[in-house]
Amino acid sequence: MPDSPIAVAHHNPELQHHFADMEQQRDASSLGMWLFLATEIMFFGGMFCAYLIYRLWYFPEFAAASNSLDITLGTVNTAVLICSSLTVVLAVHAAQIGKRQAQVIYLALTLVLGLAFLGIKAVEWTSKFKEHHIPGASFHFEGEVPGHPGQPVDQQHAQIFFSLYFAMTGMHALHMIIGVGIFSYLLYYAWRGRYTPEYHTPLENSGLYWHFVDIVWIYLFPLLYLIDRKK
Amino acid sequence: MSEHVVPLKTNVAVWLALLVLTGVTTGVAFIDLGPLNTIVALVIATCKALMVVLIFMHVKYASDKLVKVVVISAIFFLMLLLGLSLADYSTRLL
Amino acid sequence: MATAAITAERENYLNQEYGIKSWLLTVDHKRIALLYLLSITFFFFIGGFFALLIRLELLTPAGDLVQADTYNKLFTMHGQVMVFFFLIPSIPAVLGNFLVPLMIGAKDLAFPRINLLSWYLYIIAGVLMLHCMLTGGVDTGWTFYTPFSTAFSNTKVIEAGLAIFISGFSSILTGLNFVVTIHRMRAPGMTWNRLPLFIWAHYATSIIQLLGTPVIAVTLVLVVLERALHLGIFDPTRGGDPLLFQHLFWFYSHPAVYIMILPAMGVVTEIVPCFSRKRIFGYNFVAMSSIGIAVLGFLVWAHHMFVAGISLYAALIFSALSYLVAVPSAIKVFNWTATMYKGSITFSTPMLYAFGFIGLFTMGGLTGLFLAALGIDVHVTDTYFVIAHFHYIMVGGAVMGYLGGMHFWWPKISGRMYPESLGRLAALIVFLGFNLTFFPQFILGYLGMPRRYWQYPPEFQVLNVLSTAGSTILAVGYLLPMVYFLWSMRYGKIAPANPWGASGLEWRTSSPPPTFNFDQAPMVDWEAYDYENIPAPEIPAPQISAEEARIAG
Amino acid sequence: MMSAAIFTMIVVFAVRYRRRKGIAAEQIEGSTALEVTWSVIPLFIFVVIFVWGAVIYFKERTPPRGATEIYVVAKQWMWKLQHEEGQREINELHVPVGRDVKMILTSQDVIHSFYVPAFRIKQDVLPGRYTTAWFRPTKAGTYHLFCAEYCGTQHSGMIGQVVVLEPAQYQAWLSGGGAAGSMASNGQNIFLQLGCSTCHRSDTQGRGPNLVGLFGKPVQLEDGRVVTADENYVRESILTPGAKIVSGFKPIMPVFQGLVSEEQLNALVAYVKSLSQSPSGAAGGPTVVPSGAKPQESKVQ
Repeated sequence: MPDSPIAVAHHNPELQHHFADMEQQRDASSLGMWLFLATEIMFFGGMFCAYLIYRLWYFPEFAAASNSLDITLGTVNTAVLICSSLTVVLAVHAAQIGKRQAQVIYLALTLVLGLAFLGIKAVEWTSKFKEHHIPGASFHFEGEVPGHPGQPVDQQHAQIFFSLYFAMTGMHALHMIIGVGIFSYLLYYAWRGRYTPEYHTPLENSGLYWHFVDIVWIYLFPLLYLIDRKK
Repeated sequence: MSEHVVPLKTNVAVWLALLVLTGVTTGVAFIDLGPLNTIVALVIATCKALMVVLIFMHVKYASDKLVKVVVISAIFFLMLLLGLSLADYSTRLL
Repeated sequence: MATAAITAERENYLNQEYGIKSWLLTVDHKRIALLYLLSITFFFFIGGFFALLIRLELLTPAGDLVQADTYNKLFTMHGQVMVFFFLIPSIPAVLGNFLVPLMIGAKDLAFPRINLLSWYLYIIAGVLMLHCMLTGGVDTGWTFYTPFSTAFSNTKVIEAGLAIFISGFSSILTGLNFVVTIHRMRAPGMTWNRLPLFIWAHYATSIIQLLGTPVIAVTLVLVVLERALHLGIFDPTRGGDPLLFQHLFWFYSHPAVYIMILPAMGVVTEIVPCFSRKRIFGYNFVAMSSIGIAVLGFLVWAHHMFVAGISLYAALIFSALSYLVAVPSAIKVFNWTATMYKGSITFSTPMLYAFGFIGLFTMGGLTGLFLAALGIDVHVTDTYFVIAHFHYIMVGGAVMGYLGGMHFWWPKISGRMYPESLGRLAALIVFLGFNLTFFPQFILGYLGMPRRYWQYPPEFQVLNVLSTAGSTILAVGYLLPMVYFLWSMRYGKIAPANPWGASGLEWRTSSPPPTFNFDQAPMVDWEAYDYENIPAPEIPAPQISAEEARIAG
Repeated sequence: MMSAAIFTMIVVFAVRYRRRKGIAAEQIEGSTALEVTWSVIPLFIFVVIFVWGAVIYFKERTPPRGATEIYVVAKQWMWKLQHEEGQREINELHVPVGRDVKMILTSQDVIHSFYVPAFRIKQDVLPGRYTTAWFRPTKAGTYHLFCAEYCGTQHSGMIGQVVVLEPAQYQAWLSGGGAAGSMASNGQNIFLQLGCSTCHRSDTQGRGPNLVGLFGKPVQLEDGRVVTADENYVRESILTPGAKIVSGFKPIMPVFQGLVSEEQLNALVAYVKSLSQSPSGAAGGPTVVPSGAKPQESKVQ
């Protein structure tokens, strides 16, 4: 689709009938996305609230259970997600300056990084499964209270940590999966050349979503992986 | 259009800073700072989050104050949830 | 009859397209509002049917009409259906959907397709809820308290939880649409302080929907996970704390009360000035009190938990904060009253409902003050006093507001007038039936009858019989408007564009409005509630002219 | 009342200013002074009600010293009550007129609520911890006891009565019951059976903390916190000892979660409490009070 760089706003075929002009449409979508992210903050907030309270109650068990998580994979995953945030930024940037090919490349990279994150997460979960760290009937956690060698931790309190761990990372992964879906869609339309300097709102808003999911992980990482690591 | 194009340099700088901070937060976790450990981890996470929100998500450049209001009020209400719940838990005689 | 049209029937949103597909795939906010109207009316009568069965069971002290288990399911599903499938969507999704774009001079909501999606989510949730009811139901109480809901109940908790989870998304999307629309879609000249207060109320409501609903969504997810996988987050035998559930639940469910009542307040704020022919008293204060209620409403949730085992100090804090939220509510009541002062009042049906609203809401609000007082709450919480209190707010307040609004805007929605005298009669029946049903419950609660009781000591019987009698009257009062609204769609008088001489922008387009709301893009250059410059209609409603003329003459 | 005032105003305005031919409404913008007045005055009234309610609540939540203690275990769908003296009751509670009665409540399954309308008390009964409530009956008679928190199928059947007796009748009732020893002495038996006494010795040589004089005192924990040894602390320390390790001791105590019933737990708590009462008054208290341990906070029995 050959884009004329000086397309006049109200002639844009992407303008929906009930908006006066492209700017109104863009402002509305962007505000809508931010409001949605506000609801997401509260959605994760409920789990953060539960986490906060049990962490205060059962600190030794939380520390012990946290130490059983794989810190290398956790750190790598954080880096992977940060890189994917950069590629999203670059994709939006490419759309802003009207470079279709760069858009496609960065979107594809984002997808790869997103899938890499999910892959690493799956590896972590699998090992948790093998270690019987999945809450439920076969839950078993052998660990000592950090700083108190020989003191076994309370099984049930450790189980609460893992319940929250799986609930929070699971919900985060679900958001990642949705994000991967959205970005596949974007990739297709970017390849078709739909996003132009005048109209790339979907790209921008999906970018906001992706960054938000990244931010959630930025908090999950220290809260879940880095409790009382000092030996 | 009121859109602001962030220069590539800024974006890459933020990305590098985020990676460095990730390394720092993992490293610091192994140093015994007492209760400061948690605080340092959260401060670093907040710095990272702020960078993402302000630069990657363009809030710093938003011409419209509304987006800032939305972000701040969401955080405010989250703090209400956490704070007022703690008002109960921290004063229970258990 | 009235089928003889005054003007040739012009094209409007109702007759522009026909066929089931034109409704199910519509993105027109007005049609979606009607879809909501049909679906919430359906759920309202289901919930009402449960309520009648509950009242019939309580006619006698013994548990004789239904089994204990059935009774527990009845009150649970009455609560869930009424709260999540009727009250929360009622005014916002029907009247709000219809009126928000009209009142601010927009062609549609900002996201028409998301608006349709939110109706479909509501329907999916509703179907799931119906399936849950028909295949056994749920008996946890609408509050889902743990560990009963997670570890002890043998009923379909997961299904009901998911249904409410999905309906929550519907509610979030409606709120999101409203906030964006109000911010971004106002007609030229429609400044913030020219907005109708109905819009302000919906704006405040939407804030709560956006910030509160996600918390109950995640809480229900945790309940469902805990029940399915035995996570232990809320289970004391696994180290969890059941009170954490209550905190998270009420963090949403208390503000949710304001989701239900704020839009009704908005409706009343439109009706009172119109039928007093007067500018609203203290516009800024009424507008800000809506926002104040929305924000302060988030600070008070633990007043549902004063005897639940929370700390003494937390109880003191939450009790004190609870009084703060009463102030903006009081401001509203005072302003409505002051608006009538030196007005020129007509007792049309919407105004009668508005009177009912103000009176009953005041009763409900003031008894709320007793509940917020720690010492009294200990005695009356979890008794019929609480039941009466929130029904005064929810039924006496929200439903009265909803019915008042339906009458007020029915000419705009349908293009027809409803029969005024029947309308007044119904309003009277609802008011009397309501008070007879719920006033005895205040006394019952004060005497100590706990809520959710299937059988009760015989000394409470007299008051229970009164209450049951009232509920049947109330049922008639609710059926009546449904019948004459349907009747009026065919036989009602053709409504003029502005039958009440009201000031809002929605009255400056034809009734029913065209698909894109206005034939010409509106430009606002007048203040809100400019009743000084709007002539009152000759006689409030065309078809009661004879009666009115007799009284007036 | 305020509601009455508002109703009157509405009715008066509605009648006085009903629509009449030729009289137009008078437009009034609003008045900030008036708005402030009708915000501040209610706020002032609210503060008064708040303080009034808070004072009552504070009294209701703070059991007086020296109250008779009743241990209550709620379960679907009955109340099991036990007196300090050992009498057990189901769905019925006998208490004397004029004595403070403190209920120590816990649940075996879901949340219940102990509600006696006549005494204006209501307290949720939670599984996994103790809550307390107290009252002082002033008139002999029989009063309803309800469960006020929905607890399942027979929620409305979980009712009972509180029988308030004159002191003499109460003494007769007490001696008539077939109590097998006081709660504290039962607790002592369990304490010995479970082998608690091998570590928790009444001297400083034990591997566990000395429990004599412990109850009601602050305890220094290993992690630096200081907690008060109340009923919930004793309960938690029996069920999940690892949660709060006393400073200077090793975390070697086995977990008793699931091994003792609620009733046994109550008896143990009553026994630990009795170790802190003056030896003369405590039934089943320790036979030897070590010279080092000063019994304190003796309760008037």
